[in-house]
Amino acid sequence: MAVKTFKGGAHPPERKERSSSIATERLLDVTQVVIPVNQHFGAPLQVLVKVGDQVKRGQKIADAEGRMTVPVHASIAGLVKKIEPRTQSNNTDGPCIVIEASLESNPEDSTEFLPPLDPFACSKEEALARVRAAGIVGMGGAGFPTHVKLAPSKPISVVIANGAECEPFLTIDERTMVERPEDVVEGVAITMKIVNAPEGVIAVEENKAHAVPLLEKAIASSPRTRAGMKIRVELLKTKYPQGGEKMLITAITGKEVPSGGLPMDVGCVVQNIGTLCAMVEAFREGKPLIERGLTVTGGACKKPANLIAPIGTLVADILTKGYAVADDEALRRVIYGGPMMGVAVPSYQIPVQKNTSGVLLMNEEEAKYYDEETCIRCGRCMRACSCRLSPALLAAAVEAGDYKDAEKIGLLDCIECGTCSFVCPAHRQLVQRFRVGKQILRAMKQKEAQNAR
Amino acid sequence: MDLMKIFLVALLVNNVVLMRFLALCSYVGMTNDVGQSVGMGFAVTFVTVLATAATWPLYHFVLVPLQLQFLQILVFILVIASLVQLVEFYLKKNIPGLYAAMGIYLPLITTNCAILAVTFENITYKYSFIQSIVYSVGVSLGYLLAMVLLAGIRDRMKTSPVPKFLQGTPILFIATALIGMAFMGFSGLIK
Amino acid sequence: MPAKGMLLSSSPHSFTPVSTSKIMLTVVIALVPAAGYGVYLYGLSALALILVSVGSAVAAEFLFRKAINATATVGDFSAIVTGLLLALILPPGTPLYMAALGSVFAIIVGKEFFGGLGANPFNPALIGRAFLLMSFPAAITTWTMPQGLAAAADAASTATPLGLLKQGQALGDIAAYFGSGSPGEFFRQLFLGYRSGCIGESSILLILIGGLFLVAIGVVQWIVPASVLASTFLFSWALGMDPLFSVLSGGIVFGAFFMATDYSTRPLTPTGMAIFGFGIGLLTAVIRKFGGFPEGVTYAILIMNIATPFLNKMRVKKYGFVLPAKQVKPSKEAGK
Amino acid sequence: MKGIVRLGVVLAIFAAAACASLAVVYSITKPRIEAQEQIALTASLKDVFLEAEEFEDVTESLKSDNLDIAFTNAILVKGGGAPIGVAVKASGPSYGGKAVLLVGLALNRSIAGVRILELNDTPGLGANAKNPGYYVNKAEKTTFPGQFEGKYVTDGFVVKGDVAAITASTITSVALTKIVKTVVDKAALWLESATLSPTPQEGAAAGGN
Amino acid sequence: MLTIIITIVFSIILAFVLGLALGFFQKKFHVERDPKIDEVRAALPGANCGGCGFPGCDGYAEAVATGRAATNKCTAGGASTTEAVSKLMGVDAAGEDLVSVLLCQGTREVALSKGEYVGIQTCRAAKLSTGSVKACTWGCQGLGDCVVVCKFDALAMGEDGLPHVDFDNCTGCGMCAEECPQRLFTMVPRDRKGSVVLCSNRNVLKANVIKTCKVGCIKCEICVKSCPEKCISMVNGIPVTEYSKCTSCGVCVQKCPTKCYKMLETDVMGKKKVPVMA
Amino acid sequence: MNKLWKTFKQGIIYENPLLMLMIGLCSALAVTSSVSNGIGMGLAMTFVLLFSEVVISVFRKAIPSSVRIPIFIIIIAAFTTMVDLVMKAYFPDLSASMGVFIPLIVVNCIIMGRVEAFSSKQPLLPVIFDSLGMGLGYTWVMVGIAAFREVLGNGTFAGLPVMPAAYQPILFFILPPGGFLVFGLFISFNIWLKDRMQKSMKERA
Ligand SMILES: Cc1cc2nc3c(=O)[nH]c(=O)nc-3n(C[C@H](O)[C@H](O)[C@H](O)COP(=O)(O)O)c2cc1C
Ligand SMILES: Cc1cc2nc3c(=O)[nH]c(=O)nc-3n(C[C@H](O)[C@H](O)[C@H](O)COP(=O)(O)O)c2cc1C
Ligand SMILES: Cc1cc2nc3c(=O)[nH]c(=O)nc-3n(C[C@H](O)[C@H](O)[C@H](O)COP(=O)(O)O)c2cc1C
Ligand SMILES: Cc1cc2nc3c(=O)[nH]c(=O)nc-3n(C[C@H](O)[C@H](O)[C@H](O)CO)c2cc1C
Ligand code: SF4
Ligand code: SF4
Ligand code: SF4
Ligand code: SF4
Ligand code: FES
Repeated sequence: MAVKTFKGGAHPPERKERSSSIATERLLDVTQVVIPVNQHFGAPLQVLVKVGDQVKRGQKIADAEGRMTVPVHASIAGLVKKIEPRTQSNNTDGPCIVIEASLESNPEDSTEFLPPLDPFACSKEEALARVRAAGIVGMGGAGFPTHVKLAPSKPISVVIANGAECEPFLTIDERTMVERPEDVVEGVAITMKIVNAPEGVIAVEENKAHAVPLLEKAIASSPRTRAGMKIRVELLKTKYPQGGEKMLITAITGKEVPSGGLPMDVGCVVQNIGTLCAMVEAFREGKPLIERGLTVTGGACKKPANLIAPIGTLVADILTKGYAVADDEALRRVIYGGPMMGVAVPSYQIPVQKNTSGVLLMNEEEAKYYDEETCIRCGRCMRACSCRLSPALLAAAVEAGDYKDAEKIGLLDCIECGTCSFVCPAHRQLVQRFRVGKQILRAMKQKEAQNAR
Repeated sequence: MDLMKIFLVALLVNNVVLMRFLALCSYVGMTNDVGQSVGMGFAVTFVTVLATAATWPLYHFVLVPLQLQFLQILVFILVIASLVQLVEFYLKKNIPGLYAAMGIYLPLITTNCAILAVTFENITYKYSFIQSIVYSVGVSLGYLLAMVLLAGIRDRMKTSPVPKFLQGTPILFIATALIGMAFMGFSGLIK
Repeated sequence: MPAKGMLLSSSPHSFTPVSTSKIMLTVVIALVPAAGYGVYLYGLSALALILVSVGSAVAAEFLFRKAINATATVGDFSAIVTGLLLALILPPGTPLYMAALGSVFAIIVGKEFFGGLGANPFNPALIGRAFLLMSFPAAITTWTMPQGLAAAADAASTATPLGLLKQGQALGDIAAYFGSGSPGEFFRQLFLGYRSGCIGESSILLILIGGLFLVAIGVVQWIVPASVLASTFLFSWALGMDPLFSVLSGGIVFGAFFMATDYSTRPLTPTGMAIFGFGIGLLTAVIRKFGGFPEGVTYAILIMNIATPFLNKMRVKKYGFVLPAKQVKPSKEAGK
Repeated sequence: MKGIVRLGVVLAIFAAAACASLAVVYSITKPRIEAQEQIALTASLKDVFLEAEEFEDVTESLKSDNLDIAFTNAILVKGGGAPIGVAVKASGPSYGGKAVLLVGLALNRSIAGVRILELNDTPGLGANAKNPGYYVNKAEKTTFPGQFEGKYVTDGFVVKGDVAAITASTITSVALTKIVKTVVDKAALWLESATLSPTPQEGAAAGGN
Repeated sequence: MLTIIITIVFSIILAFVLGLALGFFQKKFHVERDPKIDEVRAALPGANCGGCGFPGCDGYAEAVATGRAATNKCTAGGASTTEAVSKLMGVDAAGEDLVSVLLCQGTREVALSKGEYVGIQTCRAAKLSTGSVKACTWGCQGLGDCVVVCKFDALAMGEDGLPHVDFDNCTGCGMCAEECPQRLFTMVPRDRKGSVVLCSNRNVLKANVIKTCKVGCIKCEICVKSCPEKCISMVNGIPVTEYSKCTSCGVCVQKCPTKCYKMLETDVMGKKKVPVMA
Repeated sequence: MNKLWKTFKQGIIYENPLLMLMIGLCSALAVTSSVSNGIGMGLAMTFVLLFSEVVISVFRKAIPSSVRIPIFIIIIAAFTTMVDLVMKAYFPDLSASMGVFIPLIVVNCIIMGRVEAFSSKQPLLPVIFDSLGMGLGYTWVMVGIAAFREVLGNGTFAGLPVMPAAYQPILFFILPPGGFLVFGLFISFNIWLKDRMQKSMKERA
C-alpha cells in the first residue's frame, strides 16, 4: 500500500518516545477544578450556578441559546467556590467557575449523567441534540462545536478519524487508539450514521503503524462493520502537519478544500480521536464531556504521562499529585498544546480545557529561542507551506502594510500551522506576522463592510 | 530594419532615463507603485507621439520656410503645452473613463523634458516624419520601461532595512545607478 | 512553581537547526573545488586575488555596519561568499587593488546600501564585476593562459574562446588555438578545464560537482540552473552558434549554479525561477551574438535581476485555489 | 466670447514682445553663429592642409554610396590658386552613436590628415580616439587619428593590422577606420574623375609630409 | 529687420490662435468640480513636478481637498505652500485642540511582567501572542507601536518602559489612540482641568490588581466616596470623573491609596519629562 | 535685509532645488561629467531663472491668471533661446557638449516652480534674491557633483590633470550609472547637513 501524504510540510523532531509507551492513567483525586465558561468556538455562555451552590458531576453549569453554543458541565461533584476571571489556556482572562470537591457525599447521588441513547436507533435530530447536550466540541484543537459539524448542508461521502497526531511530543491519540480501538471504530460508525456517510477512514501516521493491526481487528469485530458499514485504516507519511484537516483530506481523497470553504464542500467530515471517544461515551453512558485525555511531557518533565483528567484540573495539581513530575529548575517554557501550534503560557496554574491535548514542560534546549534575522529569500518556507502559500512574500506584504496584496497572496488561507517558521533558517516569526496581519485585515474588512452599508 | 534600429536604440541602448538622464523628476515622483508608473508611462507615450506629429510638420513646413528656426524652443514648448491642455480638456469632457485612467498624469507632462527633447532631436537627427514617430515611441516606451522597473524595485524596498541616511530619494538614485549598470549590457548591441 | 520567568512566545516553539551561516558555509565548500583548481591553474597570484577579494568584502561589511550602527552580520558568512564569487569571476591577472575596490563596491553599494543580506535587488558579486568592467575595461578583459602554480605575475596576454568567437573565428580555429585537434577534443578539454578565462570558470566538471552538491542537499533549487543551461543551449543554437560550445565556454555554467541562484536576487516562485533562468539564457546568447561584449552572463543575470520583483508575482496556486470570479458581485462594483 | 478674445490678445502681446526681443538677439548673434560653423570647419581644414587658402564646395559631386556613412560636406581645397587636395566631412555609426570625421586626401592619394569632429563613445574608451593625449603608439606618440596621416589609398586599413586599435575599443577603432576608408576610396575616385593628379614635386612634398 | 517683422507677425498669429483655442476649449469642455480643489490648487505652485507623489498639482490638490493626502507634500512650494494649504484645509479640519493622555502608569518597576516575551517586538503582536506581556491584562505593552505611528515626534519611549507624550508637539491627531492595541490613550482638550485615573485595569478583583501592579486601581471606591462634588462614578470597573462638575479640589488624588488618581493640569501635563530610551 | 538674506539662503541648502526639492534633476546628472559643463549649465540656468523671475514679477499684475502658464512659458522660452543663441555664438564648444540640455532649461521644473510659487506673487527685490539663491544652490551642487565625477572618473578637474600620473581613472564615475550614484550620495549628504544645521540652530535657540 502506497503511503499517502500531501505536498510540502516539514519534519520537526518527534520526541514522542518519552511518553508513547506509557499507559493512560485516570486522575481520581482531584480536589479543585477551574472550569472556564467559554471553551468553544462560538457565542459566550451564561453561568447557571451561583457561588455556594452544590453541584453534581456531569451537571450542566453554563449554557446559552444559539446554534454555535455548547454547554459546560461540572467535572467533579462539589461546591461552587468562586466565579471570577482567571487566565485560560489561550492566555486571555475569562470567567471561570471554581469548584471544590466535596468527597463526603455518596458518589451515586453526586453524578448526574444523561440517559443512554442508541445512536443507531434514534433520529438524526435526537442524536445531534445529544452531541450538543453532552457539551462536545472538537478536541483536536479548535474547539469547534461538534453538533454543528455533524449537520452539514452538503452530502458527505467520507468520515475521517484524525489519528495523525502530527504534533511532536503528543501521544495521547496514539495511546487511545492502542488502548481503546473499539471505541474509535464505534465513534467513526456513529459519525457515519449521523452524517449518513458511506465510508469511514481512520488515518494514522506511519510512526504509529503499530496501532493499525489493533484498529483493523476492532473493525473486523465491530458489529457495525458486520452490519455493512465500510470502515478502513489508512496509513499516512509521517510529516507535519499531516493532521491538519485540509492536508488529511487531500492525502486521503486527493481533493482540496476550496479556499474559504469547509471540509463538507468536498464531502468530508474530520473528527479527532478524542472527540470520537467522547461521543461514544455520550451515547453509551450519557456522559457529558467532563474529562479528556492529554499528554504531559517535555524535557523538563521528569516523569511524563498520558492522563485522563477532569476538565478544569489545574496542571499544577497534576504535578503536585505526582501523576507527572516537573523539573522546575530546568523548566523554561510551558506550552498548552503541541510545540508547533500550542500556546506558551506564563505558568502551569492553568486548567486543562476541552481542547487541551497536551502540556509541554520544555527545558532550556527545547525552548531555545533564536533571534530573528533578515529573510535571506531562500524559499524554504514556500516549499514547506502546507497550503502552498508564499510565506516570505506574504510576510513582506504584511510588513509593508499592504493587506490587499497579502489577502491576494493568501493571508486568510494560512492555517497557522507554523511549518514555515519552523523551517526558516533566519528564524523569521512568520506565523506571528500572519496572525497579526489577519487580525488587522479582518478589522479592515469589517470597517469596509460597515462603510459600504 | 532602420526603423527597428531606431526603436531599439531609443528603448534600450540609449534609454532616456537610465542613459540620458531625461524625465527624472517624474521618474522619482511617480514610481511609488507599478500601476501609477504604467499610467504615467502611457500618458507620456501618447503625448510624445502627438507632440512629434504636431511639431515635425510645424518645423519643416512653417518655421523653415519663414526662416524662424530660432523660435524652435518657444514654439515647440508652447505647442506641446497647449496640446496637453487641449487633450486634457477633451478627455475630461468626452472620454471620462480614459481621463480617469490617464488624464490625471497629463499636467505633469508639460514639464517632462523627455518630450521636448524628443521633438528637438527629431529635428537635429534629421529624421523623416515616420522615423520621428518611431523614435518618439521608442523613447517614451523606454521611459515607461525604466519607470516600471524602478517601481518594482521600490516595491521590494518597502520592507528593506535601508540605512537611515539613504532612505527616501537617495536610495532611488542608487537603485537607478544599478539598473543603469545592468542596462550597460545592451550597449553595443545595436551598432 | 518554576524557578525562573517563563519564555512567552508565539507558536511554533520549535526551530530547524539549519541556519543562514550554515547555508553560506555550504556554498563556500561547494566552491572549493573550482577555486582550488583556479589556484592550481593560475598560481599563487590567483590565491592572493581570492584572499584580497574575500578580505575586503568582509572588512567592508564589518566597517560599514559598524559605521551606521547596525547589528554586525559578518557572522552569517555571506560576505565571504560574495568576495569569493567576485574573485572567481575576475581574470587571473586583475590587479589586487582593483579586486579590493570591486569587492568594496559590491558589498557597500550592491548590498549594504539596500539593507544588507536578503534585501539587495542585484547580485552583489556581479555588480562588483560590472563596476570593474566599466571602470577598468582594459584590465578586466585581459586574459592569460594557465601557467601552473609557479605562474609569473605578468604572463603574456591571450584571448578566450568566446573572445575568439567574437572576432569571427571558426570553431576549428579556436580549438586549434587551444591546442586541440578537433572540436570534440576541444569540448572535452573545456569540460575538464584547460583554457583561458576567469579564475573559477575553467573546469565545468568541478563546477558541476560543487553545483550538484548544492542541489542535492537542497541549498539550490534545480529549476534555475536547469532553465539557464537549457535556454542557453536552445537560443545559442537558434542564433546559429554551436550550442555545446556555448554552454561549455564562458561563465554560463558557473553563473547558472552559483550566481543565478543567489537567494536574494532570483525569484522565489518556481514559475518565476523558470522564466528567470530562461531570460538569462536568452540574453546571454543575444549579447554573445550581437552585443559589444564577447560574454554576456554578467549582464544577463543583472538584467533579469531587475525583473525579479515582477516574476515573484507568478506564484503557485495556493491550496484550494478557486477562481475569484464568483466573488465579484455586481453590487460591490456599484458600491465603489 | 469677448473674454476669450481678450485672453488671446494678452497672450499675443506677450508673445510678440518676447519674440521681438528674441529676434533682436538672433539678428545680433546670427552672423557669429554662422561664422562659428564656418570658422570651425575652415580651421580644421587649414589644420589638415597647411597651405590651404581657398575652398570650393563640391558636396554635390562627391557622395557616399555606403548607406551607413554620409558625407555632409566635400570641399576642394586650393592653395596658391591650384587644387591641393579634397576634404570630406563624413559621419557614420560608432560604438556610442554617430561619429563625425574630417578626412583630407592630398592629390597624391595619401591622407593629409584626419580630425575627429564629433564622437559620443564611452569616455576613457572609445572617446580616447579624440583625446590628444592618448597614444596608440606610445613610443612614437601617434594618436589614433594621427596614425592615418600619410597612409595611401592602397593601404590595407585593417584594424589590429596596419591600423593600431584603441585598447579595449575594437568597435570604435573599426568604425572610425571604416569611415576613413570610405572617404578615401570615394575621394580618390572623385579625384580621378575630376582628373586632378599631383604635379611631381607636389606629390613628393605631400608624400614626405 | 525683415526677420523681426516676420517674427512678430508670426508670434502674434500663433499666440492669438492658441489663446483663442484655449479659452474656447476651457469654456466648451468646462466640468464642474469641488471648488475646494481649485482653492487648494491655487495655493500650489503649479510646477507639476510630481514631487508630491501625486500626478501633478491637480492630482495633489484633489487628494488634499478630499482628505487623502497630508498638506505638507508639496516640495516645490516649500514651507510657505504647506502653510497656505494647511490654512485652507485646516479651517474646517481641526476642531477642538486635543492632546493625548496615556491611561497607564505601569512602569517596568511597578507592574509585574508575565514572563519573558520573545517574538515580534510590537505591542500588537505581543498582545496577540501572550494576552499581555504584563501580568495586568490591560496595561501598556511598552513596545512602542504608538511611538512609531506618531508623525509629529510627540511620543517617545521613556526609560521606564512607558511612552510619554510631549504635549507641545502633540497635535491631537489621535493616531496613537487608534493604534494602541490596549486602547490606552484618551484624547482630552488641551485646557481640560480636573482629575483623571491613570489606570485601565478593569479586573474587578482587588486581589488580582494588587498582585499585578503597584499603581493599579484596586476598586476601593474611596475616590467615589470622598469626592465632595460627587462627580466620580465607577464605569466598567474604572472610576470616571465628570468634568462639568469637577472643581480640581484634589481630594480624590490625595485619598487614592495607590496614587493612580492624578490632576490633569499639574500631574499629567505639567510633569517633568522622563529620559528617553536610547 | 535680513529677510532677503534668508530668502537667498533658502535655495542654497534648505530648499536646494536639486537636493531637497528634487526638481530640475535631468541637467544635474546629464552635464555633470565635467566641471566646466557644470559651471556653464549653472550660469545658464541662473541667468534664465533670474530674468524670467524678474520679468514675471514686474508684469505679474498684468498677467491674467487663466493664461498665466502660456505666458510664463513664452517668457522662459524666450530667455532660454537667448542663452542658447549666445552660447552657440560665443562658447561653441561648451554649447556642443551640453547639447540638448540648454534648450531643455525651458522645461526645467525649477524655473516653472519658482515662477509659479514665488515671482508671480512677490515684488522685485525678494524675487531677485530668490532667483539668485536658487541659481547658486543649483550651481554649487552641479559643480560639486561634476568635481567628484571628473576627478575620480577622469583624473582631471576642469580639464586640468589633478591626480598623480599613475592614477587609473575609475570610469564608472563619468558614465551614467556613476552619475546616479554620486547624485544619490549628494542628496543623502545634504539631508545630513540640513539636519545638522537645524539641530545646531535648535540648540542655540
Ligand atoms: C537535477 C534534479 C532534477 C529534478 N527534477 C525534478 C522534476 O522534474 N520534477 C520534480 O517534481 N522534482 C524534481 N526534482 C526533485 C525536486 O527538486 C524536489 O526535491 C522534490 O520535488 C521535493 O519533494 P518533497 O516535497 O516530497 O520533498 C529534481 C531534483 C534534482 C536534483
Ligand atoms: C496544522 C494543524 C495540525 C493539526 N494536527 C492535528 C492532529 O495532529 N491531530 C488532530 O486530531 N487534529 C489536528 N488538527 C486539527 C484538525 O485540523 C481538525 O480540526 C480536527 O482533526 C477535527 O477534529 P475535531 O473537531 O474532533 O477536533 C490540526 C490542525 C491544524 C491546523
Ligand atoms: C561601459 C562600457 C563602455 C564601453 N565603451 C566602448 C566604446 O566606447 N568603444 C568601444 O569600442 N568599446 C567599448 N566598450 C568595450 C566593448 O564593449 C568591447 O569590450 C570591446 O569592443 C572589445 O574590444 P577589444 O577586443 O579591443 O577588447 C565598452 C565596454 C564597457 C563595459
Ligand atoms: C558567473 C560569471 C559571469 C560572467 N559574466 C561575464 C560577462 O558578463 N562579461 C564578460 O565579459 N565576462 C563574463 N564572465 C567571464 C567570461 O565567462 C569569460 O571569462 C570571458 O568573458 C570569455 O570571453 C563571467 C564569468 C562568470 C563565472
Ligand atoms: S503557517 Fe501558514 S503560511 Fe506558514 S506554512 Fe502554515 S499555512 Fe503556510
Ligand atoms: S524560509 Fe525564512 S529566510 Fe527563507 S525565504 Fe522563508 S522567510 Fe525568508
Ligand atoms: S499620535 Fe497624534 S495624538 Fe498621539 S501623541 Fe502623536 S500627535 Fe498626539
Ligand atoms: S501605549 Fe499602547 S501602543 Fe503604546 S507602548 Fe503601550 S501598549 Fe503599546
Ligand atoms: S528637469 Fe524635471 S523632468 Fe527633467
